[in-house]
Amino acid sequence: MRKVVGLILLLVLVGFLVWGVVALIHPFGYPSPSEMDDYIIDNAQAETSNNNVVASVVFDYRGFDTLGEATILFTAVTGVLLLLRTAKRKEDES
Amino acid sequence: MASLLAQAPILIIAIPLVAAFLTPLIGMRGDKARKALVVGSLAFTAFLVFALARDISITGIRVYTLGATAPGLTEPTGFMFPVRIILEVDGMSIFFGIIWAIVSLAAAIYSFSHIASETGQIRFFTLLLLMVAGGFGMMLTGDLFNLFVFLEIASIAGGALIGFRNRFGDTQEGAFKYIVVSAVAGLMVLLGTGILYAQYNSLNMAFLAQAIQYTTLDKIALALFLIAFAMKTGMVPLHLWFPDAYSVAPASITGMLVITSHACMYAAFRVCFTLYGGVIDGLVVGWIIIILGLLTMFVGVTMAVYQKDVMRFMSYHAISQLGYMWVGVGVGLAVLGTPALLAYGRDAMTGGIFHILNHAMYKPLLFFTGGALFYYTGTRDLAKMGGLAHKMKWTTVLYIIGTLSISGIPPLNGFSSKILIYESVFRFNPILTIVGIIVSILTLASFTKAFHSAFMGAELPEYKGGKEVPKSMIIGMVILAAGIVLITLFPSLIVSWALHPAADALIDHGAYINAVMGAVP
Amino acid sequence: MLSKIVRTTANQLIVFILIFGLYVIAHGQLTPGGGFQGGAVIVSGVVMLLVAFNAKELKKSLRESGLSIMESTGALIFAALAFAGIATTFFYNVLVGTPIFGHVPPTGANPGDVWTGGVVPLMNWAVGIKVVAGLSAVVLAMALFSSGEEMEE
Amino acid sequence: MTFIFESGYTFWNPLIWIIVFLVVAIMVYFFRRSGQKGYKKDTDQARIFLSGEEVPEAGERHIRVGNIYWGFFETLKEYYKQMLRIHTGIVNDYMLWFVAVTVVSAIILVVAGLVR
Amino acid sequence: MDYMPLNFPFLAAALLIGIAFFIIIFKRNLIKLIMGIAMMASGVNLFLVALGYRVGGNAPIYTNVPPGPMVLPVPQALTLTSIVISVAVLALMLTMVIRIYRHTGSLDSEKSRRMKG
Repeated sequence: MRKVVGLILLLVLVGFLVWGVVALIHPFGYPSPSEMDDYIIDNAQAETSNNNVVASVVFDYRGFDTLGEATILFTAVTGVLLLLRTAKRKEDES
Repeated sequence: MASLLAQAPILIIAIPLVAAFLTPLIGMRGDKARKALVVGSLAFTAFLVFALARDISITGIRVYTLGATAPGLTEPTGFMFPVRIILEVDGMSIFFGIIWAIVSLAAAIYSFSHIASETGQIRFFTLLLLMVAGGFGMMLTGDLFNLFVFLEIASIAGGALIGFRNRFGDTQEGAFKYIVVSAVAGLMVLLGTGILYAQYNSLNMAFLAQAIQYTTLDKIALALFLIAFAMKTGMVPLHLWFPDAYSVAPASITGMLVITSHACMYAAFRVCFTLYGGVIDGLVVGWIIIILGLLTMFVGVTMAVYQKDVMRFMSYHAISQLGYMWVGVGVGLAVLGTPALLAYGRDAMTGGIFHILNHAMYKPLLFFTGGALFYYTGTRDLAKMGGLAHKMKWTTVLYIIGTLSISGIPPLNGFSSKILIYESVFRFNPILTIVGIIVSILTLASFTKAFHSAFMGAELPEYKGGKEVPKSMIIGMVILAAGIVLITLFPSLIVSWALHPAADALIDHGAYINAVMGAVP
Repeated sequence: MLSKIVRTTANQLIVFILIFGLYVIAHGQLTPGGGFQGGAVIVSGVVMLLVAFNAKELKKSLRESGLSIMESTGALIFAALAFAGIATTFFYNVLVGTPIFGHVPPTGANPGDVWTGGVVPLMNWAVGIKVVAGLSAVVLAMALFSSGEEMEE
Repeated sequence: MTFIFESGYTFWNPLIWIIVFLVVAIMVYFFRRSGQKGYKKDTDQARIFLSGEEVPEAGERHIRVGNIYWGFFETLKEYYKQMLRIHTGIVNDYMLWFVAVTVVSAIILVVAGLVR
Repeated sequence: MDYMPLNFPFLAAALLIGIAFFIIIFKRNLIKLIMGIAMMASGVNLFLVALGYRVGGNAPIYTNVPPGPMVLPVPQALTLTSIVISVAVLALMLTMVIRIYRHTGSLDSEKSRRMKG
């Protein structure tokens, strides 16, 4: 029962995704509006003095995302060390 | 002061973040320094939030462009699209920001003694601050991908904190379920973002709201966004992880998780009202939200009556209360296209948003009292408790305040928001109101049951020796109870100062677009 | 602990991995790469050491509290560089036009100049430090835990 | 500083309720005080009287959580059976529900777009 | 290639996401579940990075670049961010699974479950 329902739902989901990417989205290799990216490609060198446009996007135009990304790594490391700590309890003072 | 206020949107996010990075360094210097850092940074953030809220009520929507030559310069000179990440703060975002500032401060103070006997406290507070930063980021950002990043920060920090008491097996199970759910939800949000980016080549919400066409791909993306955020919120067929994760976390974290779930609700509203605001088929999406919201109310409360674990019981109540907000705002969405009913829609939305504020005050309070019970008895099983009112006077009083408030007993604040929802929703469809009243009755009944089994009765021999919980836990609870009393006394002031601006900010998506896409200053 | 040949080879190889990783970090503004990628390269060297020796041996030279401090420092440097521009806006690239990493390259294809990029190379270094410390702490902690070793708090 | 809260149809004033509560509380206090004189601690007067039966210990006297609202659960037995069948606690099922709701709402959205 | 029939890279991403959902729904082993989530992250990343491709484009780096159009840089930056995020999530999930295994001695999502209802 669960298997049948799950498979049907999954097929519908995959159908949606495939329909979307085959029929509805722009053809691969021809991104239709690209004004923001063209602006970045044209002006990244002058604005950020950076040859690597991806680096200038990562660290300048969308630098806040990268700060968030670094924070996520920091969070995950802290979390892993927190969860793997040896579970000893301090003596109860109260 | 003026320059501080000009930088306020970013500082609200950056200060908890930097404090979190500093905690491992300063935390080694001892308990005092760590506590001072945590409370100081959170209090300063709360101050900035209030100052910004006041400023926004005077000057309107605030934008902050990261990395531009001026904060207001949202688009490069001579072009009509934003390139950089833009923080955009309107009435709705700052409303959630105020809630988050208060609750996170209370939770931090509460956890000082709640987890005092555990190891790993430095990392606990680091993660707590990171969670605060993630929540603020979700509320203030105006960029879809940035929203995803901060959603992930909040969920990863929350997931690690749920598993904090790692000597118990069930905490790890709850944390794993939470992190799986949030990973999948986050990836679906990212997929939706990618679909929108493919069509309109932008990630800025205001630009997308202006350009959006409501093509079939947009509809698929809307379904992905809506259901992913609804799953993170705990809407009913997707609520199954919710009690598992919430019941095992330390109580202070549970209180904060409630607000992160509200933040996800904010994101869902933002997507429905602002991003798709001009094109959305309000009736269909509104009815999807209303039906799921009714299910949420009913299933949540009936499952809650059944529970025997105190935190699990309260988590199911949290689910049930979230249903009220979905219904209130869903009605507002459903009547968005019909001008005859729009006034009722606005009232329903105001009620739903008012309920968010109330819920954000009393639900963490109730979770904190549940944590106090756990602290005192060492168990979450209600069947093992009894007669605790003899020893825990403060906790009892605060629990009563929370109970009366959540069940909508006048004159407490839960009543004002519920009556606002009932009256306006009745005009839309009377059945919704009837279900709401039944749920309210069941809520009162189940809280009476929990109150009787935990606090009433003769003093049990196994709990004779204990003392009331430490002071910092009581302070944390009293902060939230004070909020409840304040809202109780001045409901009309809260409505006109905070709630109508928030509801109007949702309805008026044109102003949100204009703040970014309008004339360059 | 694996055989002597493996250990000796790993000991020699780690130098090259380190140099390659540092190269990737240092040229983030000119060539594909950057802090995250270079950091990951260096951590792969740490994983190689972890396989060649065991976690207990490695724990002697890589202390977890030290890694924690290093990671915090990297994150703080990154945040401080972002804060540096707060006089205009957060994340404003303050170093463009100054002698330190501030040369503006000519528009279009050019051979590349290391002294370009503004704050980007510095951010790359900060992220590199962070990634190296963070990921090695994770790998080390997992290896220690699964070999049943006690970990320091 | 107005206490009156208008909700569209009606208005209500929390202050009135608070005054009513205060009055009731004062009355309760007076009633309680009037009986306080005759009350003596640690005499037979303060002990529980159960028709002369043996009074059980504190732990057994307390009605535990499992026994409250028995009739309610007995009436809704079928409903709770179904509900507990859904709440399996397995992560995989959670994800199946997510897929189900996403697919259904996507179908509703697309079909509604075609009909209109 | 000038024109790619059926958008094969996008199709691959969609199928990857579908397979990942299959694994997440039907495989009871927790490690396999994590692999499913990793696969889903890869699918989304592939979708994102494929969005930015332009026919005959170079990598958007001006150092000694041959003349011609450049592919879009923003999707690449997004993918970079999202890869690191998925790594972080995976590390945390694996830690929790290690812990669950220590406590219950089982990796089956049904046998290791303690909470229901």
